[in-house]
Amino acid sequence: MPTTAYEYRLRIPSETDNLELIREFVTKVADKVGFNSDDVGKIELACDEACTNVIKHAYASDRNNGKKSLDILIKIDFDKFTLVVTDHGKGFDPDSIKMPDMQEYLAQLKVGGLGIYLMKTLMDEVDYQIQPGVKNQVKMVKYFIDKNNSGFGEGKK
Amino acid sequence: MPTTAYEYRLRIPSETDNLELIREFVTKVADKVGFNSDDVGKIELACDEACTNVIKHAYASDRNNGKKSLDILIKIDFDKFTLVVTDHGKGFDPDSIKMPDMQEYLAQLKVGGLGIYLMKTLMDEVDYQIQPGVKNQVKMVKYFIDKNNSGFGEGKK
Amino acid sequence: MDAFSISRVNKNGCSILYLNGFLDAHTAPELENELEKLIAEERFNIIVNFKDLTYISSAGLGVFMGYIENIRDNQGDIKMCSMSPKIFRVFDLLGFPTLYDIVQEEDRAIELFYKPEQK
Amino acid sequence: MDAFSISRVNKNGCSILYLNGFLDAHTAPELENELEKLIAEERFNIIVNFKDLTYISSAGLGVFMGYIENIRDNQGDIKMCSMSPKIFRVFDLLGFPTLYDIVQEEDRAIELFYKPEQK
Ligand SMILES: Nc1ncnc2c1ncn2[C@@H]1O[C@H](COP(=O)(O)OP(=O)(O)O)[C@@H](O)[C@H]1O
Ligand SMILES: Nc1ncnc2c1ncn2[C@@H]1O[C@H](COP(=O)(O)OP(=O)(O)O)[C@@H](O)[C@H]1O
Repeated sequence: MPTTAYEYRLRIPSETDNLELIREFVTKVADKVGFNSDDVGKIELACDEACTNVIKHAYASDRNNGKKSLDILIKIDFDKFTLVVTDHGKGFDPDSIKMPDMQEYLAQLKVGGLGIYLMKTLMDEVDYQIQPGVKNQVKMVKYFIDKNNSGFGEGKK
Repeated sequence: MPTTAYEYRLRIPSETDNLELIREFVTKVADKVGFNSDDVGKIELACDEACTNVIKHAYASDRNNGKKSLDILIKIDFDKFTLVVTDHGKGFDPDSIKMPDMQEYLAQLKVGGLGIYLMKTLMDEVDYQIQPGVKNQVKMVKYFIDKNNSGFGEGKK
Repeated sequence: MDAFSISRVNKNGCSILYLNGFLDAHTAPELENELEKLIAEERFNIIVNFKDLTYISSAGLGVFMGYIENIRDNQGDIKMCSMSPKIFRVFDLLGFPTLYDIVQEEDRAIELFYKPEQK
Repeated sequence: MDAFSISRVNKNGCSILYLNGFLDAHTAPELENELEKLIAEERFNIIVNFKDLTYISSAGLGVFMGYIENIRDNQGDIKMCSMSPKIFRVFDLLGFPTLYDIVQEEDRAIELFYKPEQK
């Protein structure tokens, strides 16, 4: 691992068509810095969920025309992998989003509303910074040494 | 094809280790916009050559420390695919670079000096804009309709 | 290099959907179409074979959630088989195995429609 | 997912290098090492099999140019075989087939060391 932080940036049009490209880019970098394939899969899914949210929710129908961009920043520090997904859309209030109770969710056959829950379950830290119309960011962190053994198969948090 | 220009941007550390990542990104976009596999291969190689030059030549040994970044911009217009590779390194005078005479080159068993020649052979337009220490760019264009049937197997220009 | 495709086979009164590639927000509508076709044809005994699916996101999971109620109301079900560990982990992480029968072998999934007690 | 690897086989007095993956500015030094080893061992009859090479850039081509003179000065050669059309096009674009024997079959490349007149 390098001692100075390494950065990878990607800016692409906000369209579902580009999700595959994003996943390949992010998994490649995550793989390169040494995560095992389970952790690469977690990062891949968390990133997809964040980007899917931008594509589905950030840009109200016809405003921001031609400027619907989605930014991804990957920062590699000695101890952690940070993924920041940024949009310039309408924003939202993350505190108003209730995390699903999965037992109830499944019993009631609900649809949707799993994206942010997945992100929080898959990553060590998830943090939103919202400035509607200016810059809405979700920052997700995964440590190289799995501090609290979070993740697949447990669904805690 | 979209009618407004689409842009994809990538900023990564200037290291040979990242060439594979760049090639995959660029080939994916080129494939997506409909180039045949021959043309995708040409764009892949031209891009690699431009990026390899940045990595090998742009940043003098220990200056620019920690800020050796390589920028790639792909712009999709209705008629063309534009690839811009930018560095912030020392720059050079592109007019001073003589294109090799391949017959002489091969007869004398020379080494190196094929990168820019390849870029010019593979792409429809290649144009340098140099501002040493500020921004050095090579812009390469490939048209969707092959105006002058340039490329592999011919080695003209 | 198709991103996603589905093929359908009818077998022993079941409709088996083979998913190929990745199922994300971009490709999920294709699966929705396919399930809607099955429902329109009143084919409610559905098996989804995940053998060649390489990736799934919540947009893909949502497709199953969106149709399961209707299908079960018609005495049918969606049973799932042949998931890779990577795909299964996503289902498992969210507790989906409590809601869907997920088995390894396709034949076992067919059996479950006829001998559910052996489950 | 190794980016690049080389394996060597000795056959009929020739050293055959099998290149696997991609040969670019990042991986070219590995091929340089391998050719330097061959030269140190005075094995100058060299065949490079490109069957599993998926990509080559000028940094890769440069490796061959860097050693061919030394190898020919020692009555050896680098002969090349089994290129995919994608790889061959890059060699062809630069006129390299005038400088190197490039054939489809590995056995033919071996023969060329012993019956060059049949070329
Ligand atoms: N980048 C974003 N811009 C605007 N709204 C967002 C964004 N991300 C999430 N949201 C809001 O948060 C809600 C919950 O998101 P999520 O948990 O991913 O579930 P879903 O996308 O299925 O609704 C979304 O419905 C949306 O209202
Ligand atoms: N981005 C760059 N920054 C500085 N110098 C460059 C850059 N790109 C090319 N050059 C100069 O142009 C020369 C010719 O480049 P090229 O044709 O690719 O061959 P080679 O890289 O093998 O020398 C290089 O040797 C270098 O001096």
